This record gives sequence, C-alpha cells and structure tokens, in this order.
Amino acid sequence: MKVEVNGTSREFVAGGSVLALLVELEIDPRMVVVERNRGIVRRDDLDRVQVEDGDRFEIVQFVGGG
Amino acid sequence: MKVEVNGTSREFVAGGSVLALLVELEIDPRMVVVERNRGIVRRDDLDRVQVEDGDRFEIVQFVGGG
Amino acid sequence: MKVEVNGTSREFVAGGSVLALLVELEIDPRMVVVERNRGIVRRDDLDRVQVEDGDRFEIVQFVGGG
Amino acid sequence: MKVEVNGTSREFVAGGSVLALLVELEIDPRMVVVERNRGIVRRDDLDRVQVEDGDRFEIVQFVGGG
Amino acid sequence: MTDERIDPLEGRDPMMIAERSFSSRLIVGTGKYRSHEETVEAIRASGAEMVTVAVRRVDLDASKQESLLHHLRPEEFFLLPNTAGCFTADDAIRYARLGREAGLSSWVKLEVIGDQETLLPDTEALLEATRVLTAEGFTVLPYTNDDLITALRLEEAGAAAVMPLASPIGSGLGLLNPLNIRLLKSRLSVPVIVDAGVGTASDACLTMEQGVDGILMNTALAAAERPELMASAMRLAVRAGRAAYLAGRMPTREWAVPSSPSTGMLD
Amino acid sequence: MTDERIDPLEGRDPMMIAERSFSSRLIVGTGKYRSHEETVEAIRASGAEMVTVAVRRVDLDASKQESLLHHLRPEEFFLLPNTAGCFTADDAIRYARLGREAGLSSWVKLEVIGDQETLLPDTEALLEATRVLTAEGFTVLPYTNDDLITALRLEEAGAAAVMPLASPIGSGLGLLNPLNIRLLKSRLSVPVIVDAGVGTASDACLTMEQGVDGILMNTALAAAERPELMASAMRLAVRAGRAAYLAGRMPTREWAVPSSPSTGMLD
Amino acid sequence: MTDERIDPLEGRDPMMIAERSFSSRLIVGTGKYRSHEETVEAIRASGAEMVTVAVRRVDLDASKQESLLHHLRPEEFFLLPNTAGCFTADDAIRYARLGREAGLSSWVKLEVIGDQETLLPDTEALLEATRVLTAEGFTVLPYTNDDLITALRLEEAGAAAVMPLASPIGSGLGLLNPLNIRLLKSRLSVPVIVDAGVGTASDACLTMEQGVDGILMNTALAAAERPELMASAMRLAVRAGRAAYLAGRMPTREWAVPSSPSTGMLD
Amino acid sequence: MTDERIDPLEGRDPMMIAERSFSSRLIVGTGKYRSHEETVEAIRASGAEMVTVAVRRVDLDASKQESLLHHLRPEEFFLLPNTAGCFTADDAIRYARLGREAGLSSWVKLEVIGDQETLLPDTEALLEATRVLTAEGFTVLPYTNDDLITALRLEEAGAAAVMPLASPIGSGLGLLNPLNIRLLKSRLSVPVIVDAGVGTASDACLTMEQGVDGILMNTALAAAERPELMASAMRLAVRAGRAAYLAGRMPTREWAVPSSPSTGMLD
Repeated sequence: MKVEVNGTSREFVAGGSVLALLVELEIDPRMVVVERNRGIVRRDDLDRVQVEDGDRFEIVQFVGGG
Repeated sequence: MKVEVNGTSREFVAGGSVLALLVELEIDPRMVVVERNRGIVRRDDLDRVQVEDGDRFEIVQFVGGG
Repeated sequence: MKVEVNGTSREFVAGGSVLALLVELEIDPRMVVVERNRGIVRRDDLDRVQVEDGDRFEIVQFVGGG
Repeated sequence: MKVEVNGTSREFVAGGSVLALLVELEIDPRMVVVERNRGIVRRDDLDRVQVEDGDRFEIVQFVGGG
Repeated sequence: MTDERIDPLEGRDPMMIAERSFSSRLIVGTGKYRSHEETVEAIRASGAEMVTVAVRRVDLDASKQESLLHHLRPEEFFLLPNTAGCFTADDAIRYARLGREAGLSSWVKLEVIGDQETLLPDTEALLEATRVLTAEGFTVLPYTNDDLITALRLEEAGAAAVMPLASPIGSGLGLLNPLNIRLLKSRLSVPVIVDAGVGTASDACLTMEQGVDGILMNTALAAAERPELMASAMRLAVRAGRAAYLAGRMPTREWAVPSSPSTGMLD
Repeated sequence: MTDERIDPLEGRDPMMIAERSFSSRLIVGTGKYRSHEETVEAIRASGAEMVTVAVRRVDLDASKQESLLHHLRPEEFFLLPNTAGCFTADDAIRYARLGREAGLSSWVKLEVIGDQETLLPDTEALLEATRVLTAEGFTVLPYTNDDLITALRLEEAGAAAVMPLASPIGSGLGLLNPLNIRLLKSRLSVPVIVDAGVGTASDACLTMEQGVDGILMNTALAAAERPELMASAMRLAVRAGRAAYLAGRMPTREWAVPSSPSTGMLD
Repeated sequence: MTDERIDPLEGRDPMMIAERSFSSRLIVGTGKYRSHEETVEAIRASGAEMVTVAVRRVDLDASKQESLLHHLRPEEFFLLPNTAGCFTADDAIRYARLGREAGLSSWVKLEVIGDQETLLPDTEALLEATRVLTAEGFTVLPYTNDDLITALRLEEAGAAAVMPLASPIGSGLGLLNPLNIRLLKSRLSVPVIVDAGVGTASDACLTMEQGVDGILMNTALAAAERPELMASAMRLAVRAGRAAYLAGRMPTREWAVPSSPSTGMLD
Repeated sequence: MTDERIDPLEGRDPMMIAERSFSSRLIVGTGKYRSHEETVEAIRASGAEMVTVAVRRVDLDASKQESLLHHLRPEEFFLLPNTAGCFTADDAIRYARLGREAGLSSWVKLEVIGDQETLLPDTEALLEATRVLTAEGFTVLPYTNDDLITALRLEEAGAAAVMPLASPIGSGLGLLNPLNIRLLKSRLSVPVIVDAGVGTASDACLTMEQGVDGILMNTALAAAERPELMASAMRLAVRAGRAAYLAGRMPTREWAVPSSPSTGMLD
C-alpha cells in the first residue's frame, strides 16, 4: 500500500502495524515518536495500530537544539 | 430635575437644553465637549438636545498632557 | 634621656639599646621595624644599637591596607 | 654655490639674498617661513640676509592639519 | 544669520505622517509645567509644530480659570489629543472620540497602559483599539514598547506611525536599547517616532542618529531647571542628530589616524 | 527666523580663552579633506571661528600649487598652528616658533606624541614644552590625555587651556571616560577643550553636557560621507549640548511618572 | 579542594522551577556543535543539569546514524524539548506534544516565533499556546521578549517560569536592557530565566547580578573557539554573578576612598 | 567534585610576575574590614595568594592589641607592602624600605598619589621612585593610571608589572575604559594587573576578558554586605573571565541566528 512518511510517499509492501513500518524503515522505536494522520501513536500502541493505505506519518526524534 | 455632572449629582432647576445647563454651570461651550449618557453631544446640537431627569453628563476639555 | 617616638617625645629612663626601648614600650620586636634618625635599624642590630639623647624613632608595623 | 633646501642639496647659481633664493625657487615669500641653519629668518630680513655656501634651509608653510 | 544658514536641512527635510508634513521632527507634550506661560514659552522654544494634550473633566468649581486652549492657538500648533491614563481599549476609544470632538482633527496619540507603576503599554489592547479607531477614520499614533513584532502588527492594523519608547515615561533614562529602535525603523514602512524616556539633549541626538523620523517628549522639558532653554537644546539636538544621520558618520577604529600630514616633516 | 531665535545663547555665551572671546565653542581642523573647496565649505558650515593648521615643508616641485592659506582668510578665521607629528619637546618648540612666524598670533596647539600607533601624548615632554613656550610668550593649548594630575600640572605650567582627548585621534570612538573629563573640568581654572575622538553629533552633544568649554575635531567632519552636512550637525550638536548643560537636565528615575494628570478621569 | 570550598553556595542555592530543584542555574542548548562528542564535553563542563533539545523529523536515508539521545543519558541530564522553528500557536502545541511523547517529562521550552529575521517571539500566539499547554498539564517555560506586561500575562496564563531574552537569539550582544530584566524580576512570582543573547562570561555574570534565577544559552558555547573551556567559564560566571547578587555589592561613588589608613603616617 | 573539574585551568594557568608563579590571578587588599577575623575569612574565600598590607606607626597606647600579622601567616599568604598615602617619590621610597624590612621579600606595591581627592597617581614621581627602587633590587609593582605612554616608561624603568586603575580607588565604578586597558596589554611585555575601581563580579569578569594578567581589589570585598561571599564571587569571576578570554568568545551580530536546525520541520 501507499503511505506518506516525513513528506515523501513510499510503498509499504509488507503492510501491518506501525511497528512493522518502523522495522522496515530500520528505525529504533525507542528513539522516535510517530504521528499518524496528525495523531500521536503512543509507543505501547505501535504494534497494535495497523497502517492503512494513504496514511500520512511523521516520524520525529530529538536533535540538538537551543 | 436631578442630573449627574462629572460624577457629582446636582439640581438643574431651570431645566432646558444641554446648552442651558452649560450656561448655568458658567462653562464656555466652545471650550468643552459634552457626553450625555455615554453619547457625545455634537456642539451644534447643544441647544437642541433637552436635558432629562437622571441624565448623566461628562463635560471635558483639553488640559496639559504628554 | 629624652627621645622622640612616633612623633611624641618621652623619657627613656633606663636607657640602653633600641631593643631595651622596645621592651620598655612593651612592643614585640618581631612585629615591627624601627627607624632611628631616618635610618632603619636592622632587626639583628636592635640590641647592639644604643639609644642616645634626642634620638628620633619611628616604630612601624604592617596594618590592613589595599 | 651649494645649499640644502628642505633636505635636498641644490645649486644656487645666482647667489644673493634669501629672498633671491625664494624667487629662484618661485616661492611667494608671503606664504612661507624660512629657517636658515636652524634659525628663523624674519620676513623683513629676507632680502638682507645673504645666502652662504653650505647653508641649510627649511622652507615651510601652513597645510591642512587637525 | 538665517535659520537655513545654520541648518541646511531647514525646510528641506519635513517629517511626513499620514501625508501631512510637519516642519519639526520634535513633538512635545504640555503636561507638568509650572504655569501656562511656561508651557507656551517652552513649546515655542522647542520649535515643535505638533503638541500633545490630554482630555480631562472640567473642574466645575474652577470653570472660570483660563484654559490651556487659550494659549495654544490652532493656527500656531497642531494639537494631538492623547488617551493617557486609559487602561482598557474601550476607555482609550472613548477618550479618542472625545478628543476628536474637542479638537479640529481626527488624530490621536493612542495610549493603553498595562501597568500603573511602569506605564508600559498593553500591546494586545493597543492593537485592538488601533483597529477600531482606524476603522472609524482616526489617524492613530500608538505609544508602544520597542518590540518589533508588535510594531509590525500595529502597522498592519492601520497605525499612521509607530511610537516606541526609549525608556519608561518620565524616567529620563534615555535610549536603553538602540538596536531595537534600529530594527523597528529598518522593518516598518510607516514613520517611527520615539516617545518617552529621552532625558537630555544627547539622548535626543543619539535617538535621531538611529534614523527614526521624530521624537516626542514632555518631562525632559518640563522637569528641567530651565524648561525654555532645555527646549532650545532639544530643538538643536534633534536637528543635529538628523543631520548627522543623513551626513553618514565616519567609521570607528580602535587605533589612531593622524589628522595632519605625516610627510613634509623637517630634518 | 533669526539665529538667536533658534539658540537663545547665541552671542551671549562666548568661549573665552586667554581673555580672547570666540563666537563658537567648536574648533575644527583642516586635514584630510578631498579638496581645499571641501575644506572651506565644511569649516564654514561648522561655524567655527578657530581652525587648526599644520606646519610642513613647501613642496619645491609643486610650489606653484595654490596654498590652503589662500582659502582661509585671516579676517574670517583665527588660525591655530599645531605641532602635530612632533615626538620631542625640542621638535614641538621648533614647529611652534615656525608657526608663530608664519601666522599672525603666538597661539599654538601643542602636541608632543609619545607613540606612533596610538598618537597618545608624552605628558612629560608636553609639560616641558609648555613651560618653555609659555616663557617665550606663547599662548599654549596642549593636547593631553584625560589624566587630572597631568592637567593640573599643565595649568601650573601656564597652559591657556587644557585639551584632553575623548578617545584616540581619528578613532571616532567618542567620549570613552566622561568621569575623567568631569573631574578635569571641576578642578581646573583654565578652559577645558576636548580634543580628538569625537565621531558623530551625539558624541559632541554628550561631551558638551559634561560642562567643558569647547570641542576640537577634524576627522569626524573630513571622513563623513557628507562633510559639509556633518559640520552643520556638529555645529548644532555643540550648541545643543551646551544649552542642555546650562538648562539643568531632569533627574533620572527607574520608574515611570505620568506626563498627563492622573485626576479628572471619567467614570 | 572541594567544590563547596570554592563556591559556598554549592548545594545551598538550587534553582527551583515548578517545585523541581536544579543543581545548576545554567541551562544549555545542544545545537550547532561540530559533533555529538563536542556537545557532550561542553554540556558536562557547563555543569548544567537541564539541557534543551529540538524535535525534528528522522532522516530516513540516514536513520542508522547514531542519535544525540545516545549521548544524553536521562539519569545525567534533564531534557527540555523546545518548539523552535514554530511560527503559530498550533505548530508550537503540536511540537510540544511530540516532545512530551519522545521525552520523559511534560516540560517544554515554548517558542512561537513572530519574525524569521530576528526570531523575536509572537507574544499573542505565545500567550495562547501557554494557556492551551498549561491546561493539558504541561510545565511551560515560554521564551519571550523583555516586556513586563507580556511577562505578567504569561504568569497569569500558568507559565512555570518566564524566559525573557537578553538580546536576539545567536547575536551574542549580551544584556541590552538590564532595567527591563530587573523590572520583570521585581514583579513576577515565577522564576525568571534569561534566554538568548548572552555572548561571553561577563554577560552571564552581569545578567545574574540583576537577580534573575538562571540563564539559558547555546550559541555562546557552541560558537566559541573552544566550546568546552567557554562552558567552564560560563559555569563559573553564573555562580559568580549569583554570589555577587546575594553578597550585596559595594555602593558606587564618583570620588575616591583610600583602602589604607590615613592615620599613622610618619613625620 | 574536584576544583579542577570545575575549572580546567586550575593549576595550569598560573600568574607569573618576576619569575614567581602565583596560583591565583586575584590579589586582595586587607584594609577597611570590620575585624581581623572578617579580613582573613574574606581573603581565604577569595583564594588570593598575594595580599597587600600598609606600613603604619605602631599605636604606642594600644601596642598590646593583636596585630594583623598574627592572622596572615607567611606560609599561607605572600604579603605585598604598599606605599599608600605617599605623595612624593621620597616618601614612597622610605615606606618601601620599611616594608621590605618588616616583610620577607623585596616586593612593593608602589603608590605615589598626586591628588588627595581622587587618589590618582603622580606619574612623574612614580617613574622616579620606580627607577630608584628597581636599582635597589626591589620588585616594583606600580599603581598607575590607564595611560599607555606612562605604562611603557614604567616598563623601561624596570617595573616587574604595571598596575593601571579601572576607575578611582574605592569608587566601585568598574572598568571605565576597556580600550586603554587592551592597549596597555597589547603593548607591554611585563604583566598587566588592573588595580582599583572594580566594584562587583561582572566588573572583574569583564576586566579579565580584556586579556590582563590579574586584578587587585580591596573595597569591593570589604564594603560588600557579605565580604566573604563577595570574595568567593570575585574568585569565581576572575577565573570565569580568564577562561572566557582563553576560550575565544563568539562573534557578535546584529541579527538572529537560530540554535535549532531549520530543516526537518513537519508538514
């Protein structure tokens, strides 16, 4: 299915949970926060929430800032 | 009749127009602006507008200020 | 004999060395420096140098200063 | 004869007074002050004082300065 | 010797606000003088064309006492009513309307104070009042702090000029933050008039050197030992600062450079 | 409008040095301008009566080129020769004598420089030269630093005025140490003329507000983008600062005081 | 020699914010360093307990590159997410929520920028975002300008501290308006943390001497030639300024007073 | 936590004067404290190794009262006798000799005062006394003004360091002319110790940031409300300023630069 992640759309072949998406993206879930269609997905729910076609994700982390 | 002028209530014995009130108060109409019950009375209307019992007047002028 | 010490003249009855003068004045020699007639008396010479009539002494010490 | 003027030595063929020297140098006497061998030559004396061989002259004027 | 001879800008560098041209970049208040006479002497000496006045109740027990207005002839001075003492947008709007009725113009020096102790402006209420009065056709000159963002909003809201403070009203502390004033001037299209805080001539001169369009002051004149003489000083200082700004000052260096030639020295 | 109308001090507040009265408290140099014409325009605009000049060798290869003197008519300006560029008392004395001969007076702006990089004065040599020249009947105006003790010695040595710097010559850094200048003024009987360092109009205004008798400047005018306009600015600024000093500025406070009445507000 | 020996306040003068106690009054940012290593060295040297971080998208093409978080262990540092780069209340609120989810606390350094060039705060939007986030249980530390009225409103809106700027972010111009900062401190009940503009140690020292509770800085460390050494300097400077404030400085005088006895001099 | 941990320069950046190494760049006076106990507490807190003392007559009527010397053990402090109160070279030389005899070294803080009211140095007499005492083998540390030329002469005369003032003794006005101090430091080979005028911690920090070798103070500690705490503040401030100087401060800009990344923002 098609999803948009951090502004670029990509294929999520395997499909499945948000956690699965992170794994496919090789992102360590403990290091990031995921926003799905403008709503935050709590860390505990990452494996429960299913990715749907057209979902828009923002995956963020802490970076150096003042 | 009873009116309030600049915060103090007083008798307006003669009655009549706002202009008449100013005359009784010995105030030069060209030097002041009159507010009647929160509405400004244009200078040209001073003699037309009749004072009514319980009217509240603010009579103001320019003073030194920064 | 008469000597002047720190601006005031006084009797030095016993007479003797500068050290003897300090002792009479109850001043600890290790804490002060003695100037006799404008010349410094080294600490080691205090007992050798004899006080003479009319000598003028300045006895100084360190005090708080900036 | 040889004279030095403002640090450079030059021939003063005609010879004569300091005034003559200025004339040869095309310098307006009213605009300058002449120092001859470290002594100032008053303006009135310019035509009286004779230039001698080896004389050292400084000819100065006012220029812009702060 | 003519005025122009002393100040080459004389008559050639008016202060423009809302398409109106003012001969002087100095605007003065009329408060806190010892007498009406002293007020007028100082104002005249200042050369100001625009002068501010406040709107207050007539004192009914002393209504016969001569009003300041008798001394400020409209043909000589442009009167700018203020809303001093107002702590809400509604109050300020009410005073502005009374001022317009009393005066001959629809200009107002808009003040909405947020704190009694510092007399600093309530910028939120100031913006609201600016919008309302502009819509009513007023020419609004709001007294504000030196915050650029607020100034930009006031411009958007229709202010005819923006009047940031140099330091608190009546403090005489001078221009505390020249950078902010330069920022405002560099970013606004409407005129910038520094209002409040100027204490002496060098403050006025330094303020004008930031490139602002004008200065409004009151206490610096009224509270000087000799108000009339200080008014002359301020008149000169504002022109001096303006001329220096236009003349383009020399660069600064941390080392010395001689003013006289280093060549042509004697042996 | 007359000059006096703008500046009430006009003609009533001359600068007195060695019993001579000068109409302007601003003294200007003549160095570093782009042309003789620019020099004279700026000097005229500055309103200065006293102008400084340097003594240098005539350029024999260009002796026909018109001299600055053609432009500075003695009836218009009082020429003050300086000893700029001298590093010893002897040199300074020599230049002073040449200057006297070239000029019409026995006044000299005495400089004895102690360091090429900063052009700071050698106060020991300065004192010596002041003594010698005073004994020869010169009216000596020494350029010095802002040290009170040196200034007092210069006064004892017979200096007709003392000329401390605001900051290094040609730096344009303005008045770096107002306290020292106030100290000098409060302790000296002879006039105090601040010489060197003033960079723009507010510097001049602030300097005069310290109570000094006058200011001498050169680079601030010559190195401005528009020298003539900056000269006018300085003329105005010096008068503004002087007037403000005499007018007695308002006291400063760290809190606000309203300019408009706090009574008579509406209900 | 123990730390306490050097600084008698050590451990006795914590910075309290929202009932939480911090060992250091210095808060530092983590941006603009050359490497994660340099960042951590500087933070350690600064002695800061609270450090700010930004919330940004993961770079999907470089997701394997090690994150800053690996270097900032929660048991060593208290991470304060900011909303830098947000220009509306909604954006700031969104970033604040993401930051809370990413971090271990509900604290946020709230920024709502009103202008790209100056990075000055949009105080109206800042107030709105402060109200919303406070209602959601956040501990809000808003970055604001030095306007007292805005600061009072932020306190009313529930801000846990108020963080006025010393000068624009990244400018290094130091404390431009000490009076405004003193005014804020004297009128607010919540802590005042000066945020942005401090450029060197004396700026930090002077800022703390105004009586504020702490300072937040980033560029002064990251852009120094030797960040780690500057971090130590800032650590010392903040303590020095705090101690001087509590110690009560000597009064100033414009005349001299000897430090040594004037009595007991020799004849 | 160890001292070194707080200050990486600890023990690695001694102050060198006349080949002698001092652990602290802060030198303190011992005058004007309320008691000997307070004096010693403050000195200890300041971390100073070198402390100044004055030479005065023993009070014959109170000769039994305990002397300050009992509290300043030579193994703990390096005593530096001063010639405070001397108005001629001869007097200063006389006091210096007495100080050498009383103390354990031939070091002297040389003061020759030129004016009772300002306690400013008489630089001519100071130079003379410096020459004489240097010839006698003294290590001379002269208290002088901030004039570069005088400082260069003192160095030529053999001074082991030069000690310019920040502002008048006991004034607490801080560093009035940083440029002059930087000039001195950039041109002298011997150490520059700023002596007198520092009033609070930020003054000390700012002074050290000019690159000078050390600071000498007395009144700032003795006249503080809490001398011991202010002494700690000064200790920290001097280290902070030194570290900041060595760390190389960030450049200043008149515009803002974000501390957080401008990339990676959300849609």
